[in-house]
Amino acid sequence: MSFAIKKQGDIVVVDVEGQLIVGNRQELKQRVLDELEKGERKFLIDFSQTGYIDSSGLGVLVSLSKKIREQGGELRLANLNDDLKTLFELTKLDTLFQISDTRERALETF
Amino acid sequence: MSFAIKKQGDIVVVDVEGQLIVGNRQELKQRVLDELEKGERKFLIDFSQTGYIDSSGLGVLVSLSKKIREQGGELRLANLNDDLKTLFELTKLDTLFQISDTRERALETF
Amino acid sequence: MGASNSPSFFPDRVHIALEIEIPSDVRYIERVVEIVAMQCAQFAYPARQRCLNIPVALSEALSNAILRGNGERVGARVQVKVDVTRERLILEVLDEGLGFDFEDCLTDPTEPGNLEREDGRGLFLMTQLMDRIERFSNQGNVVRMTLTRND
Amino acid sequence: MGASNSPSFFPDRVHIALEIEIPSDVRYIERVVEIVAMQCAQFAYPARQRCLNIPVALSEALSNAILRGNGERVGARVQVKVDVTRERLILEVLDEGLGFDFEDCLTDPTEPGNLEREDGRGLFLMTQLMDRIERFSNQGNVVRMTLTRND
Ligand SMILES: Nc1ncnc2c1ncn2[C@@H]1O[C@H](COP(=O)(O)OP(=O)(O)O)[C@@H](O)[C@H]1O
Ligand SMILES: Nc1ncnc2c1ncn2[C@@H]1O[C@H](COP(=O)(O)OP(=O)(O)O)[C@@H](O)[C@H]1O
Repeated sequence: MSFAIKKQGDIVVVDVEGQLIVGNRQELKQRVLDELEKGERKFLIDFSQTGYIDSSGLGVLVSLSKKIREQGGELRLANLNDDLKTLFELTKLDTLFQISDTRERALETF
Repeated sequence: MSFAIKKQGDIVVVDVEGQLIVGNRQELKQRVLDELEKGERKFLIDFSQTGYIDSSGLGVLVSLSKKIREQGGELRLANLNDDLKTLFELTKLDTLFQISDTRERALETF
Repeated sequence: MGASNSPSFFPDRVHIALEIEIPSDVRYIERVVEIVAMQCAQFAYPARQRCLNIPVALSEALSNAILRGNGERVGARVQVKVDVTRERLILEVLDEGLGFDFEDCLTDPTEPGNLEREDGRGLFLMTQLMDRIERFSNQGNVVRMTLTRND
Repeated sequence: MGASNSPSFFPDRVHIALEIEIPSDVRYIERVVEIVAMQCAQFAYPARQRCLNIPVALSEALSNAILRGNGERVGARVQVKVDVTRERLILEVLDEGLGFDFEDCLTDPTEPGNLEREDGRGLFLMTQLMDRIERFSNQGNVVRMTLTRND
């Protein structure tokens, strides 16, 4: 698993490649928090390259979303495949996050 | 597994794709014998696309070689990978067959 | 090995049993999941089960065994037993802990008060993604999950 | 699942046991070999063993079980038991026949008088390609072959 972070305008875009699970979630958390500390406020996590996500991966997303909101920022998610959509629906996290079908849509509507 | 048979000059070239084993060896035997009956005398079997060969596959090659020789013809083999070469060495069948490294070499030297 | 993919010659009965042992280190989880997913691929389990139900439920059971059961004590082992046929998958995850009461520990993360919690979704996901969960003790704490193939 | 390929997180102990049952029909051989080869690939057995020793020796044992042991009687079953670890592979092929005397049936196909025979290379190849061959009876005729990983 690896993360690719880049900026697109004033939006920080994170690609999660592979699994987002207990063994690597801290890495994602830290990198996003670093950006938040630097003053970034708009975050998009793109899951088009993601395999599966476990409960601690979901937990990190919840906690990042909260921290970003506390700073007046926003976290959006994009490109969940059908399996990941189901995971978010099962846990009702689809009601907590702004989820866009495509990266473009997510970037446009920030 | 499948066989591709084509003529190159007066040589019948057979490509064995996949395994040559007890379940399909009769098919190879029959098709080569059909060509022999039609009057063909020069045969080249190319193993570049072949997986493994079992003892009954080897048996068919031995028996075809004999039948072709009886009609004054010749059977050559080409493109054995290292594993297949070892198989022919273990059974000493490398002493019975004309084996060429490449198809071109085999075609030239007929 | 092209022609062999013809489903008509798939054996009548294939039964695969795996035993895997890992140290209490979460970095092993991904590889264990991969090994198990590969076995289910052999039987051509539906993509949904191979890519969602099995990996997520197994990851949860493994991380609970490593973090909760064995408290991440390096020397403590986690054993995984997998038993697969075309019809169903049984996963057993064994840790060296004292066990726990499944019903007591299971919470509903979809309740409004829990939705923004960071933890507490593991057992819930296991119950949602598997057809049956059992917990018992057998020289350690065992969580057994059964999934019936659904296509 | 890229990063997981890091060998450092391969479990300390993985033990795979398979049981496969097929009718007495040689067209099943290729698929059975494929399933077993896949298991050995999981442990990254050397290519030579995966592509030569295992497929050929197993094919021989299977065709003997189907053609000799069971005389191709459609109703008769062949069972294959596979037990793999990183260190060694054990293959057992069971048929419903009366068994045979391995030493008596084994001939040397490399002797000049045998070289042009069509048959009689099966048991010889099994002995050449496997480290150990045993034959015994256990509710049927069993041929057990052991191969030690060699890299
Ligand atoms: N293998 C285990 N050994 C001991 N306790 C466990 C085990 N698995 C789960 N538990 C208990 O169940 C609780 C709920 O687990 P879970 O739903 O996965 O959420 P989380 O692990 O995020 O707290 C854990 O906090 C722990 O107390
Ligand atoms: N499973 C078996 N049951 C009964 N007889 C067997 C079995 N396997 C091998 N044999 C005997 O051993 C002989 C030699 O086998 P093999 O070396 O494979 O050559 P082939 O099968 O070509 O004759 C067979 O002809 C058969 O008589």
